[in-house]
Amino acid sequence: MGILEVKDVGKRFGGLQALGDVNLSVQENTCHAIIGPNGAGKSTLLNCLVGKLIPDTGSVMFDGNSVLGRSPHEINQMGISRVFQTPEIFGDLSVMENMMIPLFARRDGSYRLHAIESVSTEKELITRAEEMLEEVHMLDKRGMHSASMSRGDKRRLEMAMCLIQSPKLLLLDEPTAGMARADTNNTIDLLKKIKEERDITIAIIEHDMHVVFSLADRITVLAQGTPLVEDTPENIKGHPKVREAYLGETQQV
Amino acid sequence: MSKTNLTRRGVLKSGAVAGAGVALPTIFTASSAAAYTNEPTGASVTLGFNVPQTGAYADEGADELRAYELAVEHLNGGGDGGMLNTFSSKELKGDGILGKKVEFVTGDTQTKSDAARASAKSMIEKDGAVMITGGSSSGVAIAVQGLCQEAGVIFMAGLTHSNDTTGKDKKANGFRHFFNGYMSAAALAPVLKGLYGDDRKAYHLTADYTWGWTQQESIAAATEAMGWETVNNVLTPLASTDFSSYIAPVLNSGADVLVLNHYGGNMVNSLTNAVQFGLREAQANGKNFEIVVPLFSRLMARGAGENIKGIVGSTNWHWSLQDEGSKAFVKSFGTKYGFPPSQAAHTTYCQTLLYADACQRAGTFNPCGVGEALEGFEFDGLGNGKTLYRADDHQCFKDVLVVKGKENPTSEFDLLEVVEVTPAAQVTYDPEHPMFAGGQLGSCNAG
Amino acid sequence: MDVFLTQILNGLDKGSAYALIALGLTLIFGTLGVVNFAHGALFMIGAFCSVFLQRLLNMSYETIDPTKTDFLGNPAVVKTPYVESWFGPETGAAIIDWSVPLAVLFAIPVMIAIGFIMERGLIKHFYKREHADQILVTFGLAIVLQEVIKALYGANPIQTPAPDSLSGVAVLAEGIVYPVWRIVYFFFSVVVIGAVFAFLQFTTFGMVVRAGMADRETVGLLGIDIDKRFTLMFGIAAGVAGLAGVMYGPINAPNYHMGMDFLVLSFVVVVVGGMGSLPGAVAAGFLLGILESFASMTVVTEIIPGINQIIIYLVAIIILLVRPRGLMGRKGVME
Amino acid sequence: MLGLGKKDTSLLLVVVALTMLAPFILNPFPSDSAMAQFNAGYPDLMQRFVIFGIFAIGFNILFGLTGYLSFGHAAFLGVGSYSAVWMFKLLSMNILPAIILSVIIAGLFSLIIGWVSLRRTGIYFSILTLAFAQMSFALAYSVLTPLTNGETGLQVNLDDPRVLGVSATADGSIPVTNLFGLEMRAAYDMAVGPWTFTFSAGYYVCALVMIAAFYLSIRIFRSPFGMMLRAIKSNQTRMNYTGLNPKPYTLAAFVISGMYAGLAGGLMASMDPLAGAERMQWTASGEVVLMTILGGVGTLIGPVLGAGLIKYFENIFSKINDTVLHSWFAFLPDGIEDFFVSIIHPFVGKGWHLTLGLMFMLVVTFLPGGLVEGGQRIAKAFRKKEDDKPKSPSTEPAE
Repeated sequence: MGILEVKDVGKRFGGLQALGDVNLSVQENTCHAIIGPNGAGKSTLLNCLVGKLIPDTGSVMFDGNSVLGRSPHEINQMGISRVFQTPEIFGDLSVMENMMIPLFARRDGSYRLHAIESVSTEKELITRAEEMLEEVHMLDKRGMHSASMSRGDKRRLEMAMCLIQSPKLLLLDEPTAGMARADTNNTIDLLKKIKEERDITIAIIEHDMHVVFSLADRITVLAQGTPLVEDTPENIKGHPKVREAYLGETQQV
Repeated sequence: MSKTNLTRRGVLKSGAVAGAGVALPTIFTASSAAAYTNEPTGASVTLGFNVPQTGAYADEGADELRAYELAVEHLNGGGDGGMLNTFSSKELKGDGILGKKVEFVTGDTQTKSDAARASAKSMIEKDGAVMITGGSSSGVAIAVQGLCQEAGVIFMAGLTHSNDTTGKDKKANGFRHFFNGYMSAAALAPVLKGLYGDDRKAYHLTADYTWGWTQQESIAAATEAMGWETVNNVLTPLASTDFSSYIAPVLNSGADVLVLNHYGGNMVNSLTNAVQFGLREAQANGKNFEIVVPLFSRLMARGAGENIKGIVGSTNWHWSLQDEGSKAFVKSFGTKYGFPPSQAAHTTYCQTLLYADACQRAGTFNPCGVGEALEGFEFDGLGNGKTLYRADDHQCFKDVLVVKGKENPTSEFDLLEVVEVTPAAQVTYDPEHPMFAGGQLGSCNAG
Repeated sequence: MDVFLTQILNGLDKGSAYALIALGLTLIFGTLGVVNFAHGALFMIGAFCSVFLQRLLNMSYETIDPTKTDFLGNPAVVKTPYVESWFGPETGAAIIDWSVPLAVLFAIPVMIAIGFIMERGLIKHFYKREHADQILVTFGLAIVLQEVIKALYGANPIQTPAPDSLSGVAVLAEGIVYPVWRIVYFFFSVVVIGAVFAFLQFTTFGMVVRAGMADRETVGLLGIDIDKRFTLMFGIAAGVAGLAGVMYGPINAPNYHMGMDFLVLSFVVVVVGGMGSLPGAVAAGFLLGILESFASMTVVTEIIPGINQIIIYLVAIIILLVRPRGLMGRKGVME
Repeated sequence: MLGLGKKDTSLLLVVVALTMLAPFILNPFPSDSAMAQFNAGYPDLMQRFVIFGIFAIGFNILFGLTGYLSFGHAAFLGVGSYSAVWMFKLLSMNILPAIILSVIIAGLFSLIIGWVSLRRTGIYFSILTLAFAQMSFALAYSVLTPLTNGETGLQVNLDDPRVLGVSATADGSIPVTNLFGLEMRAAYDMAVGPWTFTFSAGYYVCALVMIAAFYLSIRIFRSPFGMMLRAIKSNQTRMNYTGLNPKPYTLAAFVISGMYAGLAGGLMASMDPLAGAERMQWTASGEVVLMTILGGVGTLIGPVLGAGLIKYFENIFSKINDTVLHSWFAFLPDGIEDFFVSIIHPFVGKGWHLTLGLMFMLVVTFLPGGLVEGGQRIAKAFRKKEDDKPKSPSTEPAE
């Protein structure tokens, strides 16, 4: 049994079958990549996992519990964190505050009326936030207004915000899209380090094959809403169906 | 100017605050103890004119203010003296009140009870006003009257027509010269009977708030007593601007008279709409359809324009009256401002004079003394014939005018013609009349 | 049944005014993204265009008529409008009689000019600002405009009657009489609404504006100077509000705060219709007008006392709870 | 101090000093001088300053932190006032139970309205709140008159039961509101030379309540809860995907600010036992929005400044009439005097709305962050000067 079990998931938008009978099993402490051409249904699948969309058919089990019908914040509280394609951070808040919020969410649950306590007295959480910022090399930017940072910094911040929650499953939606090569490599290194140091499962949607093959333990190729193949990176590389459906027409590995 | 607080007794009663006063350094001295709120100690006395200067009644407010300024001028011996010369009481000599020069402060009620009270409070607390007067709606008048009772100053109501002002909400420190809903009805009913007969079916449109209700209750009772039937009474929201949906059903309702218990903007719009729907020319039950507007004002009539022609209503006073008092007032007002005064201007001018005269007669500005002087005071020469300030409820009883929109006005001011002057006796009611019952004057409060 | 039909007419009539005001408001929302609290004031200024024209046409020279006296007993001053002396009493009187329809012609350039000035002089500095700032500045402007009108024309309503030939009642069917001017108003608003839609639908200009409403940045990237067009749209929106005001004068006499009276209502109409949707605004205007008329019927108020006081707001709440973006709102506009 | 940071403590101390010394600060002109017109140090206006300050502080907790623009907050103020007056009518003239009931009832009322309205965001939310408030106003003015006394407003009467007090005092008057015997209208006048300063018991009660309310709002701003509210304003998507449920946070903020409004309403009724329906009208809701924006949205002190400025205009400028104008310029030759009077005339007295409107436009155009930004700019300008002279001590700018 994998930590994430997707069974026969289907989703229609009007006349369009976005997903049809997707089956997917992500094993604990692995990195599982989902690739496929544009419109293959990658984002729809991801949205079904985090509660943004409810699939028409099938089931999604995480850690033995169904996620269907739960709202995004409940699913996060189950241990799934998501990094977005365009960074979703609290732009009006400082970097440090961006880090504190997920810590509070982890400690206090999805809602607590802590209106009288002061943020500045939470020494332990502050220390943890600082350590995490250190890890992503952003400690010097702790007081910065986060909306004014570069796109790369915003991504790293978002990643740090997700990691500080120590999720069981980290969902990455094209974490390197639009990044320069050097930044991409930094991100790969960071993710590798995380994988090694923590007990964490990663599911990643990615276009950049360099990233995929650097990180993934297993790869699922999605095409027209259904999984084409699922295998190790080595086998995927040589798979004729994949070349035909996807790799051949987009980019060289 | 020495100011006193409105709550001397409050201080003395409360040890806590008195204690705080003792702790102050000796160079600070408390102001001298006064016998009543804002006792004037200098050479002048301050009156507070609290009128709507913004909002829908701003024009009425402006006219009231003109009258107040004229009254102050006359009290201080300026101008031609106006109605001071015709007033039956000859106490006022044109040297102010009790020898003190009359000064005034003005404020904006915004036609909201809250704002009106705030404005009145600032006049009492900051400017040391010893009397508050003004207002152009009953809600405001009743709210400010309550405040003046608490603060210990006299309130001389301006334009307020609700029965409640001197009915269930009457106060010992409050006095009303203006007439009320009951009096309008009592004056109108016989005239309506004479004009339209005693077999009529009336349809009422009523502004859905306190004044509207008391007005409607009064007029329905008076017309039913002479044989009319009330077909329907429809309440209209205050915020309405378009009355078409209330007017449209009238013609097919079997009624042959429409009574518009509206005032101000509501009245202008509902009357305009009624005329638009052809009600003035319509026939019903084999008779000419008629429209009645129980409370008329010339300023509003001007807003209603042509629509007012032939419509019957009542009013407190009209500039075309030919008694000496009215003529004197119109002359001095018209000379100063270039147009004739409205009924709002008239009532506020009278109130100022009546207050000043009462102070003069009582020999004091103490509200209790002034109140006593006003209670049961009979006077003449202020434009409404012989008038009584009744002691039981502080309401003036005087002749009521029944007027009609003029068919061929000769000028922009000549909009209403007086159909009948209903004598005071006919509109007098028992102080315990059910429409006025439920309140108590209480005792006068001097602060 | 007659009563029912009459109330539908009333509803359509009220709805015409709501729809016209809401249409302009939505144009400004949709194209410029500006919350314009001064829109009601534009409606009011429109109405005062006809007051102004009426006063202008009634400009008179004065002669003293010793046979009459004024209220003070002095010889009376008789006023003769210049137009009557220029064109003869009959033609002159006819011109004055038709001052409201004439004011429509007068108001179009005036209102569009006011719209331009407002947009170029003030509103354009607030495109990038927060909605809260837009509310404050346009509310301030609305107060200033209405106070200026009050200073010029006073606080009491001023009648701007319809021409005599259009001011009677029309018998539409047995038992249904309806004021002619209200019927005129309804058709007038249908024409104006139709013209605005046609303009947006069938002209290139309109197409660009519609594209700009949908996605401003992209249109800007195409090298089209969207700002100039949006300025013009502001002028058109002001013009529509002004026309609604001019024609409304004979229905209810204009006063200086009529804009504020309509402001809240027109916002409700726009939001119920759905942000950014012109058809939504028009539909909501008519819908709320008709419901308001029905709610004022005695049979209804007998069942639910006070319903006529709150119907608009009640309907707004229900619609917004059932349809999150109003009747036809687009996703993501001012949510 | 008190669990606040250094900057917040000094801000709080400044507010405490300003409110406690208000009778002096607001009466800078000798009482018989021409400038006395501008004195605002009389009990009623001082009370209004702090009461509307409380209202705006509460409103800012919702609008400033979460960005949800409520256009119906006056309804809670009105409900608070009605509750308090009913307490005065039924229980006693002691303001404590009245204020407690106001806060509770306003809290319940805002819980219901908030629960429904918060299903929508943006302008849809604003219109929902507006609709609820307008319904409350319309009904209070008409159908609910037995409960609200409609147009006139709910007042205390001589024949009210007042089970824990007296219906009427020995001399036949309505008893006055008090706090365990300390009458709210009690006042003490202090004459210092030509100056007169009035110390009103009611004002100091209101001021202490406002200081407490202000302190609480600082705590909320600096708390995790306050941070969550700002996070909601910033990015609701991220909020959701961080495992936080925005709904209870916004609802809590809505109810807290509703209770602040109820507190303000209760205090208002305690200072002047009357509750009018206009308090619930949209214009009243709009006023608190304007106060907050004018002062500075999301800042601690801004809403209080905005409230003060608007109330000052309403009460001081509206009372300047031509007679006052002439007395100001009396020293000038007649023609020039008339000229100045006629220039200023349209902006004061009955034209005070015009001045207010112009001020809104000017402030928002030139000071996008409201009055607080104005203050910051001045502070900055001073600091620049001080940088030239390094020896002078620098002052911490109030937020």
